[in-house]
Amino acid sequence: MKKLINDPQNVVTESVRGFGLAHPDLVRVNEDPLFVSRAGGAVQGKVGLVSGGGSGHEPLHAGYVGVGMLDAAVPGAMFTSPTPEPIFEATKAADGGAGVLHIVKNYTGDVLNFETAAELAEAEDVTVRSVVVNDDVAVEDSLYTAGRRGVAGTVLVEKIAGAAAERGDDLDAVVAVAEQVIGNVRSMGVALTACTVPHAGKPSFDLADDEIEIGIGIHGEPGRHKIAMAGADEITDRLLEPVLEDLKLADGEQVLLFVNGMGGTPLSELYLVYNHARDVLDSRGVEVTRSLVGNYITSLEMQGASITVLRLDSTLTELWDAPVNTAALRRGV
Amino acid sequence: MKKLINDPQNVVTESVRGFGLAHPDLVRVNEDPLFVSRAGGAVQGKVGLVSGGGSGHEPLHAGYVGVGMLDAAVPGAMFTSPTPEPIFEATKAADGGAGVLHIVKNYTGDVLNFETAAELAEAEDVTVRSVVVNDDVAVEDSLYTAGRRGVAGTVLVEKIAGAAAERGDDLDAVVAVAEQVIGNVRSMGVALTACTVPHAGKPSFDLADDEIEIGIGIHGEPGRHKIAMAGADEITDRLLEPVLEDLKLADGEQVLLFVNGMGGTPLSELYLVYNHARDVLDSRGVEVTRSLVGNYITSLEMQGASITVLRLDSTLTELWDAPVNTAALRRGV
Amino acid sequence: MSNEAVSVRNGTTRLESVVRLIAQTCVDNEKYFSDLDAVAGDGDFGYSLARGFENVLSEWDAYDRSDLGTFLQKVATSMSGRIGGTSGPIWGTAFLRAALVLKGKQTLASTDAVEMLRAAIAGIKKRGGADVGDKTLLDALVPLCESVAVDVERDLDAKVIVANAARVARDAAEDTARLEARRGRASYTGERSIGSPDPGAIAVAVLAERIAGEW
Amino acid sequence: MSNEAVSVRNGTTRLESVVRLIAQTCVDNEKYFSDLDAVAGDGDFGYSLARGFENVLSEWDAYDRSDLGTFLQKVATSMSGRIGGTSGPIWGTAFLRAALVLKGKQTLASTDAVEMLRAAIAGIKKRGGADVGDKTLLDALVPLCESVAVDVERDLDAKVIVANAARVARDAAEDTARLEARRGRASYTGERSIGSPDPGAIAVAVLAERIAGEW
Ligand SMILES: Nc1ncnc2c1ncn2[C@@H]1O[C@H](COP(=O)(O)OP(=O)(O)O)[C@@H](O)[C@H]1O
Ligand SMILES: Nc1ncnc2c1ncn2[C@@H]1O[C@H](COP(=O)(O)OP(=O)(O)O)[C@@H](O)[C@H]1O
Ligand SMILES: [Mg+2]
Ligand SMILES: [Mg+2]
Ligand SMILES: [Mg+2]
Ligand SMILES: [Mg+2]
Repeated sequence: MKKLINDPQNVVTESVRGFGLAHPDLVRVNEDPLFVSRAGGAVQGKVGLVSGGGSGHEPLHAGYVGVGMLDAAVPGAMFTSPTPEPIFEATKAADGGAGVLHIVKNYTGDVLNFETAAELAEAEDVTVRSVVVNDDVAVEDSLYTAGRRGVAGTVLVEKIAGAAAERGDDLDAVVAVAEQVIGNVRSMGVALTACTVPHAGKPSFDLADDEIEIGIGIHGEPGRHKIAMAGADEITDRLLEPVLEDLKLADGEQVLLFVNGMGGTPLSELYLVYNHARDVLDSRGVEVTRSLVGNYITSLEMQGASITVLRLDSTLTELWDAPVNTAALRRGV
Repeated sequence: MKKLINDPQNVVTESVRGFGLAHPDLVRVNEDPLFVSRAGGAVQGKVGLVSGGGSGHEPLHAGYVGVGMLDAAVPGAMFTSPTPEPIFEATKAADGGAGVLHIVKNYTGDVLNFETAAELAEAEDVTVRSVVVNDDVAVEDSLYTAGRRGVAGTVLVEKIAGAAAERGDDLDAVVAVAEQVIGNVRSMGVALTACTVPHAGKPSFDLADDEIEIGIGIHGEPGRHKIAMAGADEITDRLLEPVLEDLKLADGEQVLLFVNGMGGTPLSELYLVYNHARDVLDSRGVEVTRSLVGNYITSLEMQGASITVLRLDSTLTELWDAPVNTAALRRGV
Repeated sequence: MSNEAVSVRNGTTRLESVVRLIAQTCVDNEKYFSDLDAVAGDGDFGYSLARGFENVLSEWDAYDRSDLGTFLQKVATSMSGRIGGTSGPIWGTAFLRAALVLKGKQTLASTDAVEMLRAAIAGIKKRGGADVGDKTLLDALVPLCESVAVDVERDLDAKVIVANAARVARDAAEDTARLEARRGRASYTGERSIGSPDPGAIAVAVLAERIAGEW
Repeated sequence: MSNEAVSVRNGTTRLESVVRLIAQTCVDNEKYFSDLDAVAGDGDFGYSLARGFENVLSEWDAYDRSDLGTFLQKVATSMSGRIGGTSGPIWGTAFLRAALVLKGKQTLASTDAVEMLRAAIAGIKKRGGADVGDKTLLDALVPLCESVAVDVERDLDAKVIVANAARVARDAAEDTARLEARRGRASYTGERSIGSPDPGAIAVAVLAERIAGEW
């Protein structure tokens, strides 16, 4: 294992500390329990947005703390959801009296720990509502299982719900916007290589030189199946197909197309994937009106990418375009 | 070799095409000869800024085309400087009548090709001035050699000179600002793994599991020497030491601290490196007033990082803070 | 059926030594448990348990021991406060529910042990929404509990009871390899989870074997 | 010293066949030349030459052949328009300078060949600022040129001249392994460039050998 780290046990704390030092204009880092909140503190009268989960997906979530997006982020250990206590403290720090929205990725651990934190917060009279992001079409959506995972769509939920909160929507309205995004966003990913969790010290799965994992998550877990290495166009087709099938887009509908890097894939390759995805959507009469390309939710140094499509309407488009000022996403401010 | 590409020969064109499709509000892509320019075209009366070089360093340079930074970027083949023709065409596209500045990284190929392009442009009555960025202290600065390489400092030159041009400085003044940055910026990098150029198909050098390359460039060329893998703090010390030595910072001076990722290193590790670099600078009485952390000039999927320090004064700070609106760097707009 | 109460001292000692053994075993097996989780999960199971029980060991001497329930509740709190992921809430609930059974008690009867296991199982099911057959630790813990219940009913010697429980847990845990995961992170891999056992179930077996071995 | 002019047809044929051989050899050796550059450089040398000379081959039939100089100038333009990096300007300059020597000529004398080589060398030195000993293609090209000059002076047979040139170029190219690069990308690795030969010099040797072989 080759990493720019010191003691594997301290990676998260040292990294989050550095993040705080690098962005004093945007965030404050609370070291014990560990969470990141806006430099200015809670905004009175505004719905507070809190997200969190295992570390290793940077810039998610701390990179999205700031005006127009999150009020606080809670980084757990690598790929491991945080315990209730820091979530609870972050929730209090984000509360401006108008209630707090928890944006939770659909993993059992995340759901359970945010649940407990919400109960603790409610006990201190902070109104908490939760939305659970589950955009990964690689996983079957069923009542009898843990359901679909939350992956890249989370970034879009945070941005758009964040804009709704920033313009003054009340808690119900922010929840409704978040649910609208969740209901209209789907993703699927591929891994060319595995990643290595620092305290594990070895790659999270084995892949031969001519194999790739299709339907990968963001925690180094294996995907749905291995396939032979293929050209980017073919891989893009395989990711996009189930996404489009699930979304059932009608001719002429507008979408946001998001090509996300898993951390170890060059930006040039992400734009190359975007190029082909765009051709496919154009040929199907789907109008791509907004785009996002880059490493926005990662799996450490994993090589790979995911494709996310969000069905847009004028409300979502307007909220997407709204100003945002965070370490990892900045526009119009 | 595992890459999200189709034919290795087409990586650059397909990727740049995707870049153009993803950012229609910011850029236009000219396909033959290949260059990227601002969506709005040349700004009349403003000094035009053109940079370029081999591809594989994304988001450099196309990611920095937009208000407050470059007017045009010229991507060559992977790690290979472009020929004079596209540079010449980009120069004409960037010319708003106030002259054009070429920002060239100090590599023989880049210098020679930009030189020829400048001659061609002068022949068509476009005034061209050039600055050559050479911030890499891993390489000895000597008249008898090719001199120091241009690496991460290039991003800072483009941003700051871009701000000077945007506020209306004339060509001489923009050159002076660019030269001030070049004179006060130093960098050094490390590679944990090699990268693979698509058309080469195999890693550009061999590194054992317990070795790293110190004093690496950004083209997959080997560094000054190999050392045994070490902790992040120790590696950071080894990068920062020669940078600080060369800059000879006095107590209380202000700097911008830039930790750049080579493409395959997780953001969390870059912040961890930043964390320690910051401690070192703090302990030496150097005041870090501005920061940049992320993958801003890369070597494909190479794992590693570089540390850049820029001595600031009030002029450079103000220009650094000025609005910028590009695909890869956005602030205040 | 033996309701013969163990003395406070003995009871505390037995409960304490079992809890301590659980904690130490989880710390010792960090790598093994994580490796199991890496097969179809995300490889943090051992890390999480180790961090949680490390904390139990480090706070051990300071626990309030006014009654058995209070002691076990403190253990649950200091453990789950450090375990993130799924295992924090699941193991935290299990210990907390077991602690409630002992609330106010100074002695521990064999029947209490059965009740503790049943309460833990009910808590885990409620918290995580999983049931037997979903390929979780329940697939080892439920058969283990049944074995203990039957043996306590038969009034067998405690040493025999724990030995039987360990054997049953081991067999059941290995058997989870045949199952497709329907809960937890392993469920995302679908059919690929078949062929390797559930880390949580294996952890239950390892703990039961260690307890039986040290009885 | 032979000044005996070769006929236009023969001259064109000879010049054309040498240039074509150079182009084909560079295309054929793409991987080999790139691998050499990967040792201490950035591994694109072969790629660059191949793309440039590929273009020469594809535009071959359309070249203006009104005189030898014009022909060679077209070659220089269509080659260097496709070669980026250092090699584009360097090889472009070399061919352009050589073309100027032939300007307006319909015949090619042996002495012209020497003049062409000298002009090319002067152009390369001026363009890249390098000299003999800096570990560039000059370290093979300059000795090659000297060998040709001496042999032409001695009025040796052309076949012998090219054979001698190839041998000299090969020795000189291999000898660059002893040098530390002072120009070009390889110079950044400092002492680590010692031990492997310069790709540009080796390319000169390979080309000279192919020419000698086909003479
Ligand atoms: N819904 C559930 N209910 C009960 N136990 C579960 C559930 N989901 C997973 N588990 C157990 O948790 C174990 C994995 O724990 P852990 O690695 O901490 O979870 P994760 O990393 O997925 O958050 C599994 O092996 C299984 O025994
Ligand atoms: N300043 C120079 N003058 C002449 N030749 C040079 C110079 N620098 C490098 N070369 C030659 O160019 C070769 C490398 O070419 P190429 O790979 O195209 O360059 P780069 O990738 O560094 O731009 C070297 O092997 C050397 O022979
Ligand atoms: Mg986990
Ligand atoms: Mg090159
Ligand atoms: Mg796990
Ligand atoms: Mg080269």
